[in-house]
Amino acid sequence: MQVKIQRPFFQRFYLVEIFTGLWITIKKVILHRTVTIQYPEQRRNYSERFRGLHYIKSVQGVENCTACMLCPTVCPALCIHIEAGEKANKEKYPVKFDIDLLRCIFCGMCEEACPEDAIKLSNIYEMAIPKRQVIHKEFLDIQRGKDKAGHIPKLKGKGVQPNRVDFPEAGLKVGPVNPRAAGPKESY
Amino acid sequence: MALEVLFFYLFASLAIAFSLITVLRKNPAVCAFSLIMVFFSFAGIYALLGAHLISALQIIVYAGAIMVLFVFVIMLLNADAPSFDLTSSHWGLRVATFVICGGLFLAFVWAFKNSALSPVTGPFTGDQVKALGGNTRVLSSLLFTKYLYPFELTSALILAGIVGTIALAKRSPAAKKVKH
Amino acid sequence: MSETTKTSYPLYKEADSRAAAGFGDRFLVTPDPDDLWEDSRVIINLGPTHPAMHGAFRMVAKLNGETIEKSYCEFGYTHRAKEKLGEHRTYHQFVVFTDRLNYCSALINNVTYAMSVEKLLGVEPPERAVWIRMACCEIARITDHLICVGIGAVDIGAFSFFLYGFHQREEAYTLIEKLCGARLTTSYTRIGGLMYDAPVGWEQDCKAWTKKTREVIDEMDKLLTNNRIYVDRTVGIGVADKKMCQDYSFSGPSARAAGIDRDLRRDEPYMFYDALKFEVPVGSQGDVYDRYLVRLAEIRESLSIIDQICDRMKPGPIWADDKRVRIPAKVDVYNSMEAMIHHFKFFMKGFEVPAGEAYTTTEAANGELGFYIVSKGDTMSHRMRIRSPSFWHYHALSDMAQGQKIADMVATLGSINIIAGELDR
Amino acid sequence: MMPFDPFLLLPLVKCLLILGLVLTVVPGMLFVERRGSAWMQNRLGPNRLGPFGLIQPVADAIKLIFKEDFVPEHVNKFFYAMAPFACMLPSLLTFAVIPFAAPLVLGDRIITFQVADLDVGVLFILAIVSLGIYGIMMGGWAANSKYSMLGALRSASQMISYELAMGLSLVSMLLIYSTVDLGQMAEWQGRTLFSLGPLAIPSWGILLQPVAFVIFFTSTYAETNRLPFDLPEGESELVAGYHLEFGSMKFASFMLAEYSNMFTASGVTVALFFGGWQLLPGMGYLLDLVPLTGLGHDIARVAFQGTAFMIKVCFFMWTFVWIRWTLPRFRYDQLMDLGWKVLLPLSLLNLFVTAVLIYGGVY
Amino acid sequence: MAKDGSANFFTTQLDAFINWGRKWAMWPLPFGTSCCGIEMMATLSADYDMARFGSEAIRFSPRQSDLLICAGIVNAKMSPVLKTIYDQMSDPKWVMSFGACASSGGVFPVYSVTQGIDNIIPVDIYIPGCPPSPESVIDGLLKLRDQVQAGNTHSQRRIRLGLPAEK
Amino acid sequence: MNFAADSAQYFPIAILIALGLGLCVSIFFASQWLGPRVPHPKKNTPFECGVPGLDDQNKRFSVRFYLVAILFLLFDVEVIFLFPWAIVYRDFLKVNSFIVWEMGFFVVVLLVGYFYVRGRGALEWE
Amino acid sequence: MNIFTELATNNSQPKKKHGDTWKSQIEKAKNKFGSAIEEVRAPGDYPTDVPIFFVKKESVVEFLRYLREEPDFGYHFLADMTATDEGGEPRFEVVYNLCSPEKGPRIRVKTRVAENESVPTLTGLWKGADWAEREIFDMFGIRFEGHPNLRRILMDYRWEGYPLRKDYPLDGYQLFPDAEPPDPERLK
Amino acid sequence: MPNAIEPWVVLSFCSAIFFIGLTGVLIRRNILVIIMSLELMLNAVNLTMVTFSTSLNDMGGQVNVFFIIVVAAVESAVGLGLVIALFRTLRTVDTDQIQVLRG
Ligand code: SF4
Ligand code: SF4
Ligand code: SF4
Repeated sequence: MQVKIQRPFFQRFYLVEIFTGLWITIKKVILHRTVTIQYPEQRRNYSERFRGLHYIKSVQGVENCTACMLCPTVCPALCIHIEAGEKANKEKYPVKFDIDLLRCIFCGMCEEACPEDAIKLSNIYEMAIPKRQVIHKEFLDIQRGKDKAGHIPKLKGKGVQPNRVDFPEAGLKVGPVNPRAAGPKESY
Repeated sequence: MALEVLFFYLFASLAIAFSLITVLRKNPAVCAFSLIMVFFSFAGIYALLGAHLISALQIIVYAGAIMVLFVFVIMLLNADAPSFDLTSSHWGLRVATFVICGGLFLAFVWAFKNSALSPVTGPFTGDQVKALGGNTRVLSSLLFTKYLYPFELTSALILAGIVGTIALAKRSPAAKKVKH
Repeated sequence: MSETTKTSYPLYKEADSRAAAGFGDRFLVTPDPDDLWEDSRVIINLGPTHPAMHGAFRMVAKLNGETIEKSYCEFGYTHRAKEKLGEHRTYHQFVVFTDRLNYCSALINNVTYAMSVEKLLGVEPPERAVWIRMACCEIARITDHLICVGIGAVDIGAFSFFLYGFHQREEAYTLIEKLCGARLTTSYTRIGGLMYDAPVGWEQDCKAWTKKTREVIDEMDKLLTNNRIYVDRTVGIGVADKKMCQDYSFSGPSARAAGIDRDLRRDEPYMFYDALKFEVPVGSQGDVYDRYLVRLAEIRESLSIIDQICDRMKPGPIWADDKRVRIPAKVDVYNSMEAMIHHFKFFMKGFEVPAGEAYTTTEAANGELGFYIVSKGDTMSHRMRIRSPSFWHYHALSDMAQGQKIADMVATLGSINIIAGELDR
Repeated sequence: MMPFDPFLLLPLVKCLLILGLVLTVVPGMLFVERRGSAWMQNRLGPNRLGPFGLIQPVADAIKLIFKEDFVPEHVNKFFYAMAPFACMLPSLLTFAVIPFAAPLVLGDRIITFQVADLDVGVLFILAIVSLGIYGIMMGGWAANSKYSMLGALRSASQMISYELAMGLSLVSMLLIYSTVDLGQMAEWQGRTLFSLGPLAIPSWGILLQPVAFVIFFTSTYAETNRLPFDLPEGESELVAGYHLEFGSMKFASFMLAEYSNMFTASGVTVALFFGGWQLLPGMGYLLDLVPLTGLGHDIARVAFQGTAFMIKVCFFMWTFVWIRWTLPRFRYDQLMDLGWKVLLPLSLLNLFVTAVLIYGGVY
Repeated sequence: MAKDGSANFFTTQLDAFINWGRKWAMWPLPFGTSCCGIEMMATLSADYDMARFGSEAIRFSPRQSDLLICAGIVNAKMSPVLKTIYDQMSDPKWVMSFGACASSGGVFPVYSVTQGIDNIIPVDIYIPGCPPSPESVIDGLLKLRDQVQAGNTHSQRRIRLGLPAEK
Repeated sequence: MNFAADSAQYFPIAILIALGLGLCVSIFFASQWLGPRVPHPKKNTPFECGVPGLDDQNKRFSVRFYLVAILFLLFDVEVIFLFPWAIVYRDFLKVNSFIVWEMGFFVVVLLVGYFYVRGRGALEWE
Repeated sequence: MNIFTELATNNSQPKKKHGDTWKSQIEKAKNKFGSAIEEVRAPGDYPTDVPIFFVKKESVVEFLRYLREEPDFGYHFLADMTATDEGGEPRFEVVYNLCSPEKGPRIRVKTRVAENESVPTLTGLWKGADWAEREIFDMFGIRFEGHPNLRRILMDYRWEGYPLRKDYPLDGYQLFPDAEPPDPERLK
Repeated sequence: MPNAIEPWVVLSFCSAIFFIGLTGVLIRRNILVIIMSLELMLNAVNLTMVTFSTSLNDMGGQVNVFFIIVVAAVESAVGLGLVIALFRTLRTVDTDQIQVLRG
């Protein structure tokens, strides 16, 4: 199929087309149908699949994770750092479960890989932090408090109260970046 | 109307100061911009003297067009570069010039002060001009009656100017062929 | 094809009207070159943070007045070693890197990558997966073209136009996000299948979206296509003719704008494109305006393709029936030991791809996107070469811009839609 | 010693008013530009600070004042410091000759609503407009950067090219009005051109000289460097054009100049082509309804005229915003072609036709 | 402003006022290099409209902008460019590190990628995500604004303490 | 010699200029004093998109820009003759139509110049 | 495994088969070039999707010109050009992927290069090969004889080492104090 | 302060400007500045004309100024055209060097 310039007669004059354009824009002003989502008050409806901040699912206050090391292995960003420990009943559990959020690309592969349905991605996206930190297990765990079943309530619709994750204020343990995760230090 | 005398002296001193800068500063860009200030002062003096149209023209043509051209050329030749910092070639010439010009200036002042203006005055007194519709209108009608021939001649002058500059700026096709 | 591009006008003479686009001038005299002196040339550096260079490219141009006399392009400012990473990440992990190639249409990259590994493995994804992949490709193509057309307009100063298109792209992101949970970096495909099945009612959403998009495209069309200023700015600008297209291995819309009637979806049909009805818009001159028209026409074609796909999509499995690549369902993992072991092996080590090599291409939004994978039988590739269309198009920029104004260069660059991610890889 | 005459202070008051007007219109205009463009693009624009975001310009101003005013080493310091003000000063001056309302007779005094009633009238505007170029050239040249330089050169040649067409379209208006005085022009435009039943069509300049209007209007866009003629700042090519290296209040001064130029351009357009302070249709009836006589009525008339003038000016200022966010921009050579090969001959032709028509007694 | 940290009521009030102006008029300099650049555009475009907070007046000139939004990858070749641009910006200036790549190198711990722009320039706010969704960008902007109001950013500290810009 | 009485009309302009200058000066000093000062060697370099600029003295721009200025100057002179003409046009017409031809001749001569300029390609921007 | 066994369903991969064309083309090319062709690997006996011609590097330009100009071949679309680090001796293979847009088939040409050898440039045939060769030089250090401007393209011009060689570490980061200034020489 | 000003004061001012201009013409080597100085001299003459015109109540002087302005415009256009042309061939705006190069 050939695309061609079509050159209607009117187009030879600047003014006609200019007025068409002006009409289109002024229509927008008059109708004023804004599409803006006024973010802190209104939110877009993200789907269930939205890949946001991680949390560790737990059942009856015990986290599902058995420190099987699948997620750190599969993570393409290499941003999960787990140290396994053993509980009294010989069950393994993560003593340390750090995620370098600033390295994570929210690909969801850890969730996909987890055989215990432990690590999950919530749909919280407000994660901005003023310092480069990794988040510790306690932080991932704390999401438990939100819901008995271990799910984070999904934020839906316009006008929902923001569910901010404010790192320093939440009094959470956040640590310096894992040296492995930090880049080579070069300076001028 | 002492205020006007005050303004005259203000403009005059500005003009002299800036024209000295124009003549003596090394950087041609500075020269050009101070020349613009001189033109403004002149426009002010014209206005004080009641030559309103001339005053407007002074700004439109001198400040608004001629100096634009100067500034363009300075920018174009990158005349800010050190190679352009040229003042007098010879100190002797400089001193001689100062002496001669200063002397001539004093002589002129003396002459102006001690000679009377011609007693013959024209018909256009201030009130007369006002009655005829103001400086602009009077000047305009003069231009198209008494001074018609010079006016028509200027068109030829401008044409010559156009042809001349274009010829200078653009080499003739023939010359181009020769070159290649 | 829609009315606007199909209609021909009886009084329309192509060559003449193109000449008349400028101010046809009886007094036209070819300017003589030595009316300027040699060192009045200015060397000006555009980029890498120049607004016209979209953040990551650089052009150094020798200007004669406003005209670019000679220029050279530089890039590499976003080089991220994806090819090297292909040798250090498993085939399963590598899909996240394909998102970051042409990030305006990440889904096409995902699909192409999956296809190329599947080719080496000899795995066939099931029908539903293929349909969904196709729909994804077309949505991605539209988002890509919308950005390109919009950015092209911004470069010429029409900012509002860009935002109209951009909103529709936002809506497309909603669709994509519903599908895979991310807006831009989708990582949607898996070797032999998909990350998720399409959610219920997704087809309907798609169709609603195509309907709305068509209206928006019409509006954009009205605002720009016949705008005299826009036409004057684009016709005859940044011409890449057929010869140049061959020299620089142009593909995709940029080549089609020059009149090269080639579309891999039709000429080397992969997936189910041969079962669909669509047309391939072709331009004639290969200038900025043609590229714009071709892209607009392609958006319309893609919209109709999406409609057809949505009609033909049927429920079914989304995973290939091949144990090597298949990620076991979570329920199986909890319940069966065998699945558990497989699951562990899959994620701990990844699957091995038999030795061999293949070069797989698809028609991406910008042109021929190819993955040349050499496998030595490992879980990671031996060589992961990505053939990106932008690389070849960008190469031609200094040729295309030669003798044009800098403003034209900006328009040209916008119209060939160079994406830094796939240019630098 | 002369007794002190309070009317001697009148010019000062007028000047302060004008300056105040410009300095309030500019932030207002900025606000309108930002929100108006947002509305055109289905956005909201700055709506958070104050009601409708009205305080936004205040925040901008505070930020700009308290931003580092850095003078880079590579610039020509003197001109770098001067340029913004060389740009700003002419833009403040032009409004001096534009009449806001018909003169008010107060006993034996006539109060004009115009800062200075000059003999040269419209020529003054032309003179000032021709000076606006220096600020830009100084800025581009002093900043010593290639983008700025190119922007300045573009801007300068663009402005001077369109000044010609502008001057010529002014000449054809002068032919019609046969005066250079803007107050007289406004009065002239109060005549009835023809009557459509009860509706008296005033002989506004636009109706008499539509071609001159189009030329003048286009030229004002080029003179103010607004899209579609915003090549000097042409963001996509020159990053920011001539004010690239200017930050803080220096940049703000450039902005101030640009916006007050727009204000002035609208004012001149209205004065020349839209009847100046002549009332808008319908306002005459309203004025008649005002139950005042004598001086009170006159003052009401002045208020109405001022309002009419400002309404018209606001419309044109809105047009600046409106067009900017609708049209793409020209390329440099197209722009020059338009100026030299279309508008210049066209305005000459228009002048010729006007002269012939006046000769034939049509006007 | 007193250097020993003691400040009287007036100066604190004035500071608060100035910072209020600054936080409401952060003009961004978009440094969008790759995928994140697209999402940055989305943040600036109609749907999310960062203009609501007075931050849409995009200035590409470093002299006129306040907020350097570094969106996307910064690699070894780009690092000096970023550094230069940052250095050329007039104080007070803020840096938003947008996305995983800019913040830490993200998914690319490779030979060409600078592992976080904080190796080169001081960063005031990091936004995780790859790319961060526009909401999280605005969230980051809001948090940055809080910091600006509190005077708790690198640049403001530098001004307060009279430190030279870091070399 | 008396100054023209009507030069008083310019006093408001002088006031305006003075006020404007005052504004400029206050803006200048306000930003000088109020802005912070954080020097850095790189701040002193011109913006060149972040790369070191080519340190050439060669900043000469094309002669075309200059040509525009020259043509503008010449045509501007033409325009200034038109202003007086336009002002007195109606007055003169009342007497005779000679005024039309006076200017007609003038403009025709200049049109010759205009077409010469175009013919020589001085208005081409290639 | 042979990936060219017909699959039961053929959902995803390109459907056109060019086996016969290739067969005749291989014959023809072998007759024409004889010993310049070191080896031909055709699909069926080697796991590849298209035939691979291994050509001696001296005659690779001739060979490609033949493929491009000969009407029976018509491979005038240089789809891709790259190299691989095989690690053995000779170390590198330069790979040309060609396509014949009119007829449909694709083909691959390879030439083997040792570490310090150079390959004749292809820029005379395809202008577009310029950058591809520069990239190969940048990434593998393979030199191209007669190339107009063989300099680094993706990496900084001061970069040391060749990143895509197998012995280059993945995190071999190098940082340079400032960017490359514009080079007037290249604008002559 | 006197209410009016004697014409000789204005005329002296004119001559001052004139001689400053003349000095510039004589001592400067930059041809651009020489042309500028010429403009200065022309201006001084203009002002003299206007002064006489006002004090003698004769508009002729002002009309003359009108023409002088036009001539000055054309003069500087052509003059600068020459400068450009000179610069193009001789690469300098230094009058001394121009002389040398001419010989
Ligand atoms: S989401 Fe992806 S990048 Fe993030 S922790 Fe999980 S696997 Fe790693
Ligand atoms: S994969 Fe799941 S169970 Fe294993 S370590 Fe990660 S979170 Fe824990
Ligand atoms: S963080 Fe992710 S989206 Fe952003 S530039 Fe890096 S790879 Fe692209």
